[in-house]
Formats: sequence, structure tokens, C-alpha cells
Amino acid sequence: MPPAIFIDSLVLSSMYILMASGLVLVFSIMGILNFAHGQFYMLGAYAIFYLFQQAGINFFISLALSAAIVGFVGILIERYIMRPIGQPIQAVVVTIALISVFEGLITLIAGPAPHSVTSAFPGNVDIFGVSLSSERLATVVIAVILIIALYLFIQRTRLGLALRAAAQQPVAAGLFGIQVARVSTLVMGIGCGLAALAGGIMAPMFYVDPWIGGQPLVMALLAIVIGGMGSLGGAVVGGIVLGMIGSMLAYYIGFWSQLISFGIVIVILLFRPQGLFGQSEK
Amino acid sequence: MDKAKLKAKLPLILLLAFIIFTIIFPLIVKDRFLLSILIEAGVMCLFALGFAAVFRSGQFSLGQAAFLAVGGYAGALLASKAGLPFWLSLLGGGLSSAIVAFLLGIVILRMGGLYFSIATLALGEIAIIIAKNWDSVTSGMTGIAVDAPIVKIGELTINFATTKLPYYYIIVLLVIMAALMFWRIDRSRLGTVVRSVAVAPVMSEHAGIHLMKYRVIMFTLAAFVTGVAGAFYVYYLSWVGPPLFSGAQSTVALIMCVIGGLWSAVSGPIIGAIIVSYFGTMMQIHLEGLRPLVFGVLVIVLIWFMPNGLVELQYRFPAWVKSLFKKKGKVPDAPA
Amino acid sequence: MKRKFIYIALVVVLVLSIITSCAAPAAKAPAPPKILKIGSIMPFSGPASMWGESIKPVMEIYRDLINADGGWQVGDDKYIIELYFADGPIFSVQADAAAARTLIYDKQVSAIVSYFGVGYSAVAPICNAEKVVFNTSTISMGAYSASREPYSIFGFPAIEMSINQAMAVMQAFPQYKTLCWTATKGGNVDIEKIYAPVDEEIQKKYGVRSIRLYYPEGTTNFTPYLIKMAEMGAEVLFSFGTPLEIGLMARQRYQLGYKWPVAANGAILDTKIVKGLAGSEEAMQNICGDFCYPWLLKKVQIAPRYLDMANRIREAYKQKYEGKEPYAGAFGVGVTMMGQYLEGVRMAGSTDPDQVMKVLRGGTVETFLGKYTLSGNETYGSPVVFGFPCAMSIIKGNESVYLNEEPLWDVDHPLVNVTDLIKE
Amino acid sequence: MTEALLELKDVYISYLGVEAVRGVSLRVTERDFVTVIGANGAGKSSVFNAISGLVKPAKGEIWFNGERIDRLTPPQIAGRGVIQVPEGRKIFPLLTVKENLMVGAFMQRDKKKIAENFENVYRLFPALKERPTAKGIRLSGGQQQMLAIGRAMMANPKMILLDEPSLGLSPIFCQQLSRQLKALHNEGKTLLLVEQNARMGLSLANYGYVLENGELRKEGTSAQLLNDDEVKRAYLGV
Repeated sequence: MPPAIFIDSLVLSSMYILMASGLVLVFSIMGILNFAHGQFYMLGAYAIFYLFQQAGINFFISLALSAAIVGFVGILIERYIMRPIGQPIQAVVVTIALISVFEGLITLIAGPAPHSVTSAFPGNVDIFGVSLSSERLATVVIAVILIIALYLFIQRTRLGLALRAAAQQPVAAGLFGIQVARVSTLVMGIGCGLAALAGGIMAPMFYVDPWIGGQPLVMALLAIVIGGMGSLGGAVVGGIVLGMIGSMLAYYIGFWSQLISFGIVIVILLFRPQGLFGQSEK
Repeated sequence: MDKAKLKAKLPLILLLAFIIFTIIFPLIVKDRFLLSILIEAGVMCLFALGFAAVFRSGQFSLGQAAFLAVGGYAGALLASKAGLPFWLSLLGGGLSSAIVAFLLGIVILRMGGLYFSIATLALGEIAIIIAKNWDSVTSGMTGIAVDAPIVKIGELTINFATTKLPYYYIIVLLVIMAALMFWRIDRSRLGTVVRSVAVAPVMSEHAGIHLMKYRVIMFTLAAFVTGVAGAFYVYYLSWVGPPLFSGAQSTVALIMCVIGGLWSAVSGPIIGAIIVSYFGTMMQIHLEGLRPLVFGVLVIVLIWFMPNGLVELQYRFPAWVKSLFKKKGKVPDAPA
Repeated sequence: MKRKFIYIALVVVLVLSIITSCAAPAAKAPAPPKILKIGSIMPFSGPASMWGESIKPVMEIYRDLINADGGWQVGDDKYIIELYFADGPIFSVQADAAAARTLIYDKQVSAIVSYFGVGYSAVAPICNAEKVVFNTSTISMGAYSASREPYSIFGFPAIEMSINQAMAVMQAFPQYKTLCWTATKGGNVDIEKIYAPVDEEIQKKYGVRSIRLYYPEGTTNFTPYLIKMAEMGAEVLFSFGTPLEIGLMARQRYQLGYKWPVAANGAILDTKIVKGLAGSEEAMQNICGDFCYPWLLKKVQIAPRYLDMANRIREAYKQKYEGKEPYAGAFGVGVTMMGQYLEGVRMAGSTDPDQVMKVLRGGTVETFLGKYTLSGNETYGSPVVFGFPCAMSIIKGNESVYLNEEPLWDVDHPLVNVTDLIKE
Repeated sequence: MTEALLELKDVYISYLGVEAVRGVSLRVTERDFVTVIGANGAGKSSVFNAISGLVKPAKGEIWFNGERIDRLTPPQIAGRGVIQVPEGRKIFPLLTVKENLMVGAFMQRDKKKIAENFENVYRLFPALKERPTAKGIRLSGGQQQMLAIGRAMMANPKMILLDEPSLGLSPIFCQQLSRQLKALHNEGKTLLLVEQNARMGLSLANYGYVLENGELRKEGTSAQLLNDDEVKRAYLGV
């Protein structure tokens, strides 16, 4: 297997993992799937386009800014649209409607034509005599750092603890002073911020247009189901599996890899209806 | 006659009036464009009814459009390859869709909640990939052409190619039949069971209800109705091909159900489907590029003000009228 | 006396002016202008909306120029052209059908032109039932039936052009011998069915070896497929993808260090869009695509009045849009497909669809892109053309440069008889 | 009469128009151990949920430490020092024992105090000390109950509300639990206990209330209630 394929599968995996973990976080605490998650990815990519490409701000600062801005949009939406509506099904439909709202809005602002973002890490690097695109390597490294940071945040911090407690037993968490409503707003912000980060680091590699959010969402949905809903570890495993299929398997068997990425979900669910790492109880 | 009795019968009278209205409507308003929108709205009514039926048994199917595709392809193949008449092709479309749903259902309905949703999403995508690549049966992207049916009833010959009116009456009939069926089911013991399954799956299982059985029944019935809708739609368009059945349609069905009102099994989906398809088409034609934005905002606003859907209006509207009169009564007070 | 004379003169002038003002319109005004309504379904929302949005203004300018000349001469009458556009988001067949219905039932257009979505089979029945001429691209061809659809013509032979385009690129790069055809499997175009039969002939005639590779629909990451292509020995890529796919393919090919030319079918080159996709100037080098500016074509003979009109359109567009060049794609589909229908009307001397189709069937029409010959009775309406060029350009530096052109093969051309393939 | 730490004044609670609790008044003074006994559905848990802020009383007032709390949210009430050990324990199943306890200490900022509380909990419940990294879901019922109480202790509460702690425990665990609750009380905590197991409740507490169909039926010291004929017949099975 050529080494470029290996890096490529890691790139895909890291995108899916970042997307899936945001989706899982929001789901675990709010109990709804955010169908507009892909559009937050798109917003993040556009933020990078405007901040990094147009305004020329340093890539890492733009990345942080884009996560902050998009996360803030997510917080506003949770606080002023989803929470007042309350009922989960209605909230899901709101997220579906948000897909067209964001796509329409961005088309209005930025136009329908695709844009590209210059690579922040041009050129190639040689590692053990193998030449690899430094952009792809950097993407993987950034993604790994982000995933580790997320893991540490959730496992090691007070807020992370509150988040997990609120997700598992919202009532009991409230009895110990955890403000579940505030935690869910925060989590919506973090989830959307993660999607924006995924979009931001992928933007220079692919392109930016108002409709790029659809594919990553589907892949993230598949990833969380493969890994098992509600656990970050599951999202990581699901993302890696799908990344491998999307790249390594695509290299060996071509376009049938798409059928396999959908088929594997069904097969896994048949044998393990809770996903590979899902807990049977919630 | 006392008022109470009249009041109790009011919904029935209104319903009958509505049905009569739908029947004479195209005879009065001879707008072919409106007629075509209404026919498509009828197809979407069936689709939304099926979706709502599955949804009310506690499962959220993201791949419901695949049953539209199965019904559509089966109907087209039965009509063009086997040469079956119109009615039989419709039935065949529905049956094949039901069979597929039954076989899949006994396997995938075991999965709970979101796992089921995403499994159906994957199945829907797989169905489209199959339709695109199984050339010998589906002819890939080329699709299958279906000739407009010519129905002979005694001396009367109806050629569907020359007028679209028969399609309208057939879809109205189909929607009424499906609505009655789902309404009866909702009212029956089965319906009560189904709702309890949706509300508290674990508890009803403990109460001795075989959860799977009812889910499979509802899933299969819904697929039957959806399949008939698919076959009908293919006849109406006179062609079937993969782009007709994109997975996004399943989320559209959800939007329809929620806008119409989730807590009524029949009127909610029907109202939602008619509203969404009518205004959706109107927006597509008059708004062009602005359509997605306006559509999304409208859906959110509607849900914001009427989280229980448009059927809520029947309670809200009288209250609103009353409040209007009350305000009028207050007007003289104001200057004093 | 003097005063009286002035009064009389004034009255005379007044009376005369009243008479002339009344008589002038009565005498000079022709019968109210006849109107020819033409509809067009193009994507104005969704991912392909940039095409619709860039083609529409050029068509509007063409309409304005015709109307400014007094209308379109048909027989003894002049027709004022009215254009109606409807949104048909790409891959949404239902929306295309609804758009066709509103154009036909509401606006009562007599033709629908410049359609390039995938919903041919959903739109054609509506048009044909209402005797509305439907001018579309072969890329959208579904289950076409000559007998059932007598009012369909295929004014943009996208599929057929591809072989010419590919050969034009191979001629431009004589050092390359291996051509890799690539597309989504089960996509709009079944490249296996259409191109496998010509592999051997291309090899014989041009010494070009053909290989094929498919990728799934919606692919944005082409890296695995590109690496596979490299292993298969690809030297030139010919893609059936959307402009998005081509841009991404070109960009990722550059990142992987390959310098292959990437040629595109149906993707009309617009350096701005390509740059938007490919990212950098380096990555967009050697992307090849359609180049339909009539004033740049060399091999194809274009009728002077069309060349003249093309230049007028160009000037008017530049004036209206601050010196920008019109989008080349508008000459590929927009005004060319509109012109084919208008040409049919002119030759028939009537707007009656049966008369128009009688002329277009097997007839030869002048277009912005040269003479265009439709197939005859037997393959009535099918897109076999002669003279319609596939002009290729290549991106060099910061702009696209005219590369090569191949007039489209004839019905009877021995190399590929696409008609047979389509008739199946 | 000493100042009451917690006082309910004529509290009414209704769910969807059905009154579950009617006119309940009760008081708990500091360092007291009070029990509320009653049959299933008598409204005991409703009273608790009203104190914790999970339901808002339709009428009446709840005062804690000289402050009216019946309009506050659960986290705010918890912040005032009223901690509930909810019915069915509601421990966090996927958090470890240590993390569960950390959630209990969520409102504590003082690291020293937290460490002290940890020691207290571990001293009282040595079983928890043995498995600090076990997930909540892996513990036995009795251990889960210990964890739930320990979690409440971590919050440094002024008052602990215990909702049916004996539910689903074996008799041996019940005895153990009784001992531990007594120890807790001896450490100076104020406890309010709801129990279906009236004998256990009354034997532990100093003072008791009897709740029946949402209304207060009787109150008195434990000794009084234990000797009351009605109580004996209805709740003690004598």
C-alpha cells in the first residue's frame, strides 16, 4: 500500500472523528441529532475562507476564531430557537430546516460559486525517504491534537465531569448544582465549534461552497453508529473505520467502497445492535 | 336537535364537505398547473401518512424514500415488462414494497431508536446505488419509461395520456383510502397498543406486548402505502429513475408531519403534505435562489408558533376569534 | 390683418398637428407585435446554481438584441422574444418537472431550451403532450423514444462531443499515449457502454491506449483513485465529472505530484471557477475544457450573422458587466440552444411546433458554433450532429488558452456511431 | 422552639391538575433526624421533589435557613446546602466511583475540604474505597446506595434528603445502611428520610410524620409514633 494512501485514510478519519464527536456530544446531552451539523462544518470552512484567505490572519488564529464564531452561533441557536421549542422531535425538524437556512444564507452572502483556500502548509516533506504532502500531515497532526484535547477536556476537567454527569442523569446532576440547561448550551457550542474546526482544517484541502456540509454529516452519522452512540471512543473507532474504507478500500476495490461504507453499518448493527462500543444501557 | 349533537357531528360534516370540495374542485378551477401540484401533493400525502405511521410506532425512518423507489420500480417493471394493467401495477408496487419492508423489518426493527434511523438511512442509500448500477433490471440512470395507461370501463375509455384529471381522482381516492385505514388502525386496539409501544417501549414489553410484532405490522403497512404512492407517481411522470428517490425526501416527510401535526395520525400528515408541496413548488417557481432560505425560515417560524402543527389551529382559531370579540367588547372601556 | 393671419396660421397648425398625430400611429403602427415565448429550465438554487446564474444574463442579452432589431423574422412577421426562466436544481427531477409545468401551463411557452439536468424523462412527457419543443442536452438523456417524443431535440451533444474532446487533447499532447476515462459509476453517463466500443479504433487511429476508472458519486477525496490511476499508467485524464469533481481532481493530482492534463467533458471552462476549485495557479495548470467562444473558433465555419451577433453579445455583456467576458458556457448551451430553436422557427416560417420539427428533423441549422446537422428520419430527434465543434482550451498561467478543436463526427462516421448506442 | 432549618408551610403539589399533596406542613431543625413515612403513592417523593425544586408547589411556601426556596431551581437549592439522595439512587452509571463522588463535590471549590470529604466518605463506606475506579453500573445495589449517600456527603450539605434508600436492598444491606445513616447523623448532619419501611425509618429518626393520600395524618416523636395504635396497624404490620 502506498504511504500516501495511509495518510489519506488518516485525513479522512480525522475529519469524520471531529464531526462525529461533535455530533455525539450534542446528542448525548440534548437527546437529539443535530442534522445541521454538516452546515456548521460548512460555516467553519467559510470562516477560514474569510479570515485566513481573505483577511490574511494566521491560520491557527483563524481556526480558533472560526471555532469560536461558529460555536457562538450554535449557542445562540440552542438558547433562542431549540430551547424555547423544547420538544425533541420539533427540535430535530428545526435542525433540518436550519440546513436550508444556512445554505441559503451563505449562498446569498458568498454566492454559489466554489472557492478555494490556499494551503497553510504548502509543499512536501520527506519522512523516511517517502515524500508526503505537508498539508495532509499537518491536518492529521492538528486533528489528533484536537481529539486529545477534547478527550482531556471531557475526562479531566470539572466542566467535562459536569457534562458527562448531565448526559447520564440530568435530574441527579441538577440535584448537585449542575445547571443542565447551561451545560447543554455549552455543549451545543462545543459541538458546533468542533464541526467548524473540522471544516476549517479541511477547507484548504478541498474547497468551500455552500453545500459541502452534506457528505460529512452522513459520514459522521455512520461513524457514531458504527462505534456506538454516546461514547467518544465509539466516534473515534467509527471515524477510523470509515476513513479506512473511504481511502484504503477505495484504492483496492474502487467505487464499491461506497456501498461497503453503508453496508458495514447494517452488518455491524445486525450483530451488535448497539454499535461496536455502545453500552446496552443508557 | 340540540346543539351538542350538532357540535359532535361537526367534524364529520366538515370532512364530508372537504371531500366533496376536493372532488368538484378541478371541475370548477381549470388550472392545469394547480392540478399537477395537487396530484404531487397527493403522492406526498401518501408518503407522509406512511412515514407518520412508522413514526407513531416509535421509529424514525430516514430511508422511507427507498420504499417509494421499490414501489416505483416494481410498478414500472410490472407495467412495461410484464404488461400488467394500471391497477394491478399499483397493487404490485405496493405489495413488493410491503414484502421488502417485512423482510427488512423483522431484521432491522430490532435496533432501537437512532440505530434504526441510521440503518434505514444506509439502506436508502444502498437502494439508490443498486438502482443506479443494476443495469439489467433498472437500466441505471436511463431509467424505465412507462406508457400512460388506457383504462376501459365498459364503453368508457379513459386515456391517461390526454388528460391528467383521472390521476387526480385516483390519488384523491388513494389518499382517502389510506387515511381511513390509518385512522381505523389508530382508533383500534392495535392503534392504542402501537402508541403505547411508542411512548414506553420497555413498559409495554413488560406488559406482555410483543413489541416487534406491532412495529413490523406498522412498518409493512406504511411501506405498502408508500409503494403504491411510488408506483402511482411513476405512472404520473411516465418514467422511473434513481434521481426521483433521493434520501432527502424522508426528511421532507418528517417536516410535513411536524408542520401538519404529529399528534394526529391522519389529518396532520395530510395537511402538512399539501401545505409543504404547494408552497414548496410555488417558492421554487417564484423565488429561485432564495427558496432554501425562505423555506427554512418559514419552517422554523411555523414550528416556533405552532409546535404541535397546523392541526392545532382547529383549537386555536376559535379561541382567537373569541379573543377578538372580547377585545371589541373592551374597546368602549378604553376611552372611559 | 396681421393678427388674423396669425390666428389662422395657428389654427391650421393645430388642426394639422392633430390630424398628423392621429393619423401617424394609424398609418405607421404595424399590427401589434407577435410574441414568441421561450422558456428555460436551469439550476438557480443548489450546488449547480452558478451555471444557471452565469448563463442566464447572456441569454437575456441575446433576447434584448433580437428585440432591439425589431424582433425575430419568421416569414413575413417579426416576433418579439420573451424569455422565461424556471429553477430546476440539479438532480431534482421533481423540481424540473414542476418548472416545466409552470413554463408550459402558466407562461405558455412554445419551447423549452438550454436544459442540462438529469430529468429529461420527467420533463419530456410534459413537453411532448403539449407540443412544446424541448431542446436539451444528451447528458440528460433518459429513456428516449423517438415515437413517443416527437418534439424533443438534443441541441447539446455532450456525450458525443467527449470523444472528439478527448482526441483533441491527445493531439495537443503528442507525448502522452495513455488516456484514462473516469466518471462516477452509475452516474449520468455510462462510460463503459459508450466508450469501450471505441477503444480499439482510437488505438488504431491515434495510437491512444484507453483505461477506465470509476469513483462513487459525491466523492471529494480523489487521492486513492488518483494513485490507482498512476499505477495503471495514466497520462491524461478525461473526466465526466462535474466541474467540482474536475477541480478537486486537478488539485489533488497536483498535491500528489502528478502533472497530467485533466480534461473535462461538458465542464465549460471558467478560469475563475476553476481557480476557485483548484486552489493555486500551479494546481490549475493543464486543466482542459470546453471553450465555446464563437470568435475564437478556427476550423469550424460560422455564419457571418452569427459571428456578428456573438460579437454584439460580447460587447453588450462587457458594457453591462464592467468589462467582464461573457461566460463561455452560455455559448455552449444557453444562446446556442435557444438559437437552434429560433433557427428552426425561421426556416419553418411558422411557430407551429409540427412545422418547426419537420425542419429540424434531419435538417441543418446555423448556430453560434457552426453548422449543426441533426439526424434524419430514422433516428429522428437524436443528437447526431455534424459541425458542432468541441473546442478545447487549456489553462496556462492565469487564463484559459485556445487549444484545439474537432468538428463533431458525422452520423456515418466509421469511428463511432453513437446513434446505435442510443437507439438500444 | 428552636429555629427550623427547613420548614414547609401548607404546601400543595399537583401534576396535570391532580393534587398529589395537599396542605403539608413540616419542620426540621438543625441536627435533627426526621422521617416521613407513608404508603406507596402517599406523596412522599412529591414532597421531596418540591423541596429540591424539581417540582414547583402549586401553593404554600418552603423555607430553608431563613430563606424562601420554593421558587428556586434545583441547582440553586443544592447551592443552599439541601442535597437529595434520589429514589432509585440515580448514580451516574458510566462514571467511576471517584468521579461520582466528584460530581457530589461539584459546588465545592475548596480542594482541602474536598479531600477531607473524600476521607469521610471512605471512612463511612470502606467498600467504596476498595474500588475507586469501578464504573457506577458495575457496583452492587448496596454499593450503589452507599455511593449515592457518599455523593450527597461530598456536597458538604446542611441537610440530606434520603428518598427510599432501603428500596431494593437485602435485609443485610438494610441493617448496614441503618448503621451508616446513624453514623451520619452522629457526625452532625441533618437528615430527612422518606421510608416505606416505617419500622426502619422510625427506629432511626427522632421525629416522624405520617403522610396519607397526600395529607399529613400524624406527627410526633419516633417513640410516640411507634406506640401509636393506628400507625402500628397501618405501617408496622403489628
